Amino acid sequence: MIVEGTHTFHVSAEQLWNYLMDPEVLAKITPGVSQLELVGEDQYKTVSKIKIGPVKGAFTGKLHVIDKDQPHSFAIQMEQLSKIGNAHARVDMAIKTIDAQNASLEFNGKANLSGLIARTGQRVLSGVANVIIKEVFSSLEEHIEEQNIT
Amino acid sequence: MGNMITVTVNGKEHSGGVEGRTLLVDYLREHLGLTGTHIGCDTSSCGACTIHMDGKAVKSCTVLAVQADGSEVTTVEGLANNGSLHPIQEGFKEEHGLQCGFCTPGMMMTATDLLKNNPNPTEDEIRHALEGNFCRCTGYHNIVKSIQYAAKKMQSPA
Amino acid sequence: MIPNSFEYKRANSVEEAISLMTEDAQVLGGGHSLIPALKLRLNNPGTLIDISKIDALKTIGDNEKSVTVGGGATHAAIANDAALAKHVPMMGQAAREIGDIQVRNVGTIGGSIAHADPAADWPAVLLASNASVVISNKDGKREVDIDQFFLGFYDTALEEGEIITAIRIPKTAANQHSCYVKFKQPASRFAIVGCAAALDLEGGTVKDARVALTGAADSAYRVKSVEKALIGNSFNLDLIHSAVGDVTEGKSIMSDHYASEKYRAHLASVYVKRALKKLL
Amino acid sequence: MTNYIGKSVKRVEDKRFITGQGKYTDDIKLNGMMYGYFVRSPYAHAIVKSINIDRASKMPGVNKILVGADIPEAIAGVPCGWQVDFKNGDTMKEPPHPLLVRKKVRHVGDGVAFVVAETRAQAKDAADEVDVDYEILDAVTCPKKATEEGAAQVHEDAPGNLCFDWELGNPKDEVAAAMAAAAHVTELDFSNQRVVPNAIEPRSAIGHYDTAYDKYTLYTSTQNPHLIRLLMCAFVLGIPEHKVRVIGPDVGGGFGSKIFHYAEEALVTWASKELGCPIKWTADRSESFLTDAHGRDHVSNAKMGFDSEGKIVALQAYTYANLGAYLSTFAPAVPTYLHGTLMQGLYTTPKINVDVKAAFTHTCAVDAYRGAGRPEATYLLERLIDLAALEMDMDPAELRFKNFIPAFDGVEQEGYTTQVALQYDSGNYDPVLKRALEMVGYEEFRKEQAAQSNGKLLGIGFSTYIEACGIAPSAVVGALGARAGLFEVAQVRVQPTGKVSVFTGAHSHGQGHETTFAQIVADRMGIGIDDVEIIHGDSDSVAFGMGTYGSRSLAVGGSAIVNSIDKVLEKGAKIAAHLLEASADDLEYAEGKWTVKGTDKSVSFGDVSLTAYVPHNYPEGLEPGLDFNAFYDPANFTYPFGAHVAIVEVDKETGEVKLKRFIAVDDVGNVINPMIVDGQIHGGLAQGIGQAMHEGTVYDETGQLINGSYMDYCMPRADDLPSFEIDRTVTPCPHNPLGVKGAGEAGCIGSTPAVVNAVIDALWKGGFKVKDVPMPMTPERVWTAMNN
Repeated sequence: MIVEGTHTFHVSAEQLWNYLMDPEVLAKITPGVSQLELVGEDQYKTVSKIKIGPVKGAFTGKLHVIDKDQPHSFAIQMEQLSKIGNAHARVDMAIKTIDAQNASLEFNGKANLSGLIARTGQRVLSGVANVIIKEVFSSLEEHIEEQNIT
Repeated sequence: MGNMITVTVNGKEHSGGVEGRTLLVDYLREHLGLTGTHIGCDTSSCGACTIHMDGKAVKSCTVLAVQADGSEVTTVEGLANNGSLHPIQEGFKEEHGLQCGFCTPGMMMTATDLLKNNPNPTEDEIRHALEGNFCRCTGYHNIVKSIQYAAKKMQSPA
Repeated sequence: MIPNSFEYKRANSVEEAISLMTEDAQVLGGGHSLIPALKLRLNNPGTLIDISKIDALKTIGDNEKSVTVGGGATHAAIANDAALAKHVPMMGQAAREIGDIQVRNVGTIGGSIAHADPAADWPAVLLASNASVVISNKDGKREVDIDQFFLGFYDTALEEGEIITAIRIPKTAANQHSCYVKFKQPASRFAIVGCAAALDLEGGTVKDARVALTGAADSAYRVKSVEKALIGNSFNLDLIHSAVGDVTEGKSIMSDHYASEKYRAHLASVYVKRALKKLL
Repeated sequence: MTNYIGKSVKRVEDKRFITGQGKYTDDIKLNGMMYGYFVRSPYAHAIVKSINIDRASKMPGVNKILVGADIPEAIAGVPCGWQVDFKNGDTMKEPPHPLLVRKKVRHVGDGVAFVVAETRAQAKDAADEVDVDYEILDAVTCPKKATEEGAAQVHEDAPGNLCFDWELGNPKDEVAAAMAAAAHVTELDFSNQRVVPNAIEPRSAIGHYDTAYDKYTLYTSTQNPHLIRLLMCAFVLGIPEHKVRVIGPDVGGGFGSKIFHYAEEALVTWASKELGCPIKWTADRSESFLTDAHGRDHVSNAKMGFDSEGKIVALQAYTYANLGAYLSTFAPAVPTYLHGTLMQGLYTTPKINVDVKAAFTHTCAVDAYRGAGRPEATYLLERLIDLAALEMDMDPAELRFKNFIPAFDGVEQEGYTTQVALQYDSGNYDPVLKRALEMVGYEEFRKEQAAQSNGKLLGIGFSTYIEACGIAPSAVVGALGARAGLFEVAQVRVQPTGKVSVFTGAHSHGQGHETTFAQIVADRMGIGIDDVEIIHGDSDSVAFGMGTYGSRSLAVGGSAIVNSIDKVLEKGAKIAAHLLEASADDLEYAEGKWTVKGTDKSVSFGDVSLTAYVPHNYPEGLEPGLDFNAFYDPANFTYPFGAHVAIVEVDKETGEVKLKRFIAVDDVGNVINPMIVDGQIHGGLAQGIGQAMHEGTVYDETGQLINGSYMDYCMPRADDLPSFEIDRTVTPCPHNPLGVKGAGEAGCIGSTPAVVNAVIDALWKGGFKVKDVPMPMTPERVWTAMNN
């Protein structure tokens, strides 16, 4: 499953970088993530609950921020395990300066599903991924706006 | 076994406790020993588990046993009447509508629902009515003929 | 195919069902979307609140200007209802396209639209029918216009703790023509694309048009560009061909091993045309 | 005299099935029985780093959780029953196939742990709590890619993922020379995609160890209980055979997938003693998709050369066959001796070479599926010849007539010796195609096709096939690598009252043996069919048996019954002669009695039977009783053939294909029960058409089967198919006593290419000159072919 897209934020590239590297922000913006615990340098343990359509499940997983090149690019490596199946993903992120107040985030990655969810829910699951991605960016946007106001 | 239920199956009343998650098909097979109703899939697709609940064909793998509380259920074991075969059973035998026999109970239960609502179906209508039942042996050819046989038989005066 | 354990509670009234709602609970209507997910353990609620025995939810009422279909009405009941056949014929026609005999005998319209599967049939039909959804909650009732009901992928205007009690469908005028056509995924028999179209015609001119697509995008939607191009023009084959352009513009089109994004988009325009041609 | 043979006698087995009294394995409940559930790998290729069962073991109802390390070293993996060697003579690679994985999983669904609990629900609940830590590795799913450099390796001891390479026929250079001289060469790259057998009854097995008798009983949904017993005892568990009883009760369809000995069978058998209770395992459908052996899965390139008259001059075929992650029981035979040997088809092709590479991949094992190798061979030949007709602008029927082998009956004329190691028994190929053309109304159809103008494209496709079945002469298959004989066994036990119990090693899972065999017995013995009982499926009742597959039951099993009957009647005649005070040579047997020729002196079968068991007035020196065994080993394969024609309509806008008509004329030799034979043909057609139009696995690049459910994997339903138009010709088999050839696979072998050819024909006639639309021909694929 390929995930890709671009989203523009009304902050500078450097600010966007800082947001994305803040575990609290990450925990807040990732849908269903109830816990993001730092377990090593750039390594987190996550607990998340997904509730989309017919799929409701608790996932525990690992999130690893790698290949950091501040403030231009990084990659996220994720592993989410559950009783109904697992997801392994690597998403490359590129931050591009548009102007002093605007930066874009380009993401490009691939998620491999396994277990029951890989076999029975392709149609549903690719939709779920899109929903999650949408929510990540709208939450991040919201968060940034909140920060800018306060 | 938190839920007490009473279900009338093939005219006989059964009462007992079931877990909320117990599917009607498992209740019939495991609790009541009525193994004529079969399980062929886990996605409510194959129709092998079709029974009648309150006179309508349903997939008993997609109904909880607790939901059948107070209902009248008919399974393949209840199709024949006092030892004489139901016309649909006769049709399947006469027209060779079965080979391995596994999908047969579900097929017959779906077919009887069809014939109740449409006593004289066309071939297309029969084929359409079977879209919730898989058969891997017969290519459906003789199943269609079996249902036509039953339709004819049920319409002619005994 | 054994669900995880849950507590089963049967509600005898809508009020009781609402009072039983908790965060960990799920409402069981006909169960034909929910139970398959439970069996595969894709979904694991702590409590199931069974509303399938509430008779009040099953009625189909013939009102002055509309037909009110209870949320617990089965697809089969809708297919066989005389009032719907007379006043909103597309409902019965579409109902017969859903699932199979067994599914139609148990699956309900309320359950289906609450689930909001992007490939389900009802959303397109209700969008084209200009229906509204009657929802009950602890504060009483509210009615949501169908255009505001489907929000996205399995996402509706239904809030936590709410139940769909009815769908209200305006009776079609004598000059309204409607139909639902569907291209099925052959295994699941869900719609790869399904198009519902309803046109008000006066002297051969399109007065009003509602055209909706399901299956193509993450939720059913009205094809406004087509509606606009039809309204005010005289209805004929040429109009159909000129009105139906890119019917998926601005939508994120679904893709799976059976139908790619490109092919789905192509089918969407073919099926919009086919629906309209049936109304000629 | 035939009261029954050749008549559509209604099936005696139907009564139990239509009243819900059938007894399938999952219907059986034993006292104290526990339920097993497997923890299976979610990954196609991974190292099992650790398995933690602590939490799961404490779950309610759990009796035991077994992992790979719990299984003693002495218990071997699941064996393979057929050995094919490399071209250079090296033995094929045969990596172990353990009952539960210890270190490495090699396909999604590989068994990692087995949870046994008091209820099925508890076993599943606990299985969900078993924690397995995996290190995921790269996977490969395509047999061709698997053999390329750098591909992920399935087994350490099978370098390049090659199980074997193999070749048959004329030398390649001879074929190449003939090809070079050809006036026209048709070449095609194509896949014969992987399909899932999908018997509607999921596999199920119950192991039961009885301490009182020190004996195991295995109930299993199998096509051949004796073979399971042989393989499991001798090669897996090392238990003596007399301590094991295998019962294949009513079985809900097999289609090949229930021939094989599976790990689950051995595991429940062994574990029932370890745990001290009967253990039942029944697959979920999604589990069946991952663990029942799949079928087909060839990637091929083939060339067929023609002279200027349209005569075939050469055939060269290259195939990569996918074996999956492990060798299933008959896997090596399928792409070789059941495929390469059929490359002659019905044609006089003088130069043929077939080259096969068999590869391991990180997918479910592949083995025989209805037709097994022969559908793949037929597909290759029939696609090429139909395409050649289009390319050369010749009529596809005419092109076939031109190339058919002339008629031979195998008695007056010798059998036909092919370039690829077989000798056909008897054949007469023109009539089947002629009859099919008549049924189609061929000339009318071509006119209708030319006139079609409604946005739809009409097409017609042909397929004329031959298959080798009645499997098989033991000496021949032994020379080809089979590790078992393929004879069949029958015992005819006449009861003192003259009623007859027949024990057969063939196994019915839908084929109607209880009826067809009874027809033979009743006619041959001149008694009523109600006086005959057919018993099968139990290794303790039936002396021995090789089971049912390869359309062998009637040709091999039926012949064994005939031979037993002959022995019964021969001995009966001695008793009758004694009672009639005549010489046995002077007696004739008809209508259930022995009569002294030319007199009205006779004695009935019943009286002779009673005398055999109450031998008061009895021939001196003759043993009492009337009960005979026969082992029948066929002299050759049998070779049914036929002509199939499909008519399709393609929707130009959507690419949807509607199968409008399907005509099949088959020749399966003599027919015992026409109703049952027709039913076999119907079922085969549906599966063959299913492969052409609907079915096929989709693996992603990580080895996940992404359409592993009935919501995603499309099997034909009633409204996807037309009523079939079928007929037959009869060319008896010259080498078995019944003259029968076998009908189980015919429909599935002939139909697939006919449907694909029809779509290709529709596209060409519509101006789209495409060579191939990959199967299954989904609307999108057909649409793409028209819009590229």
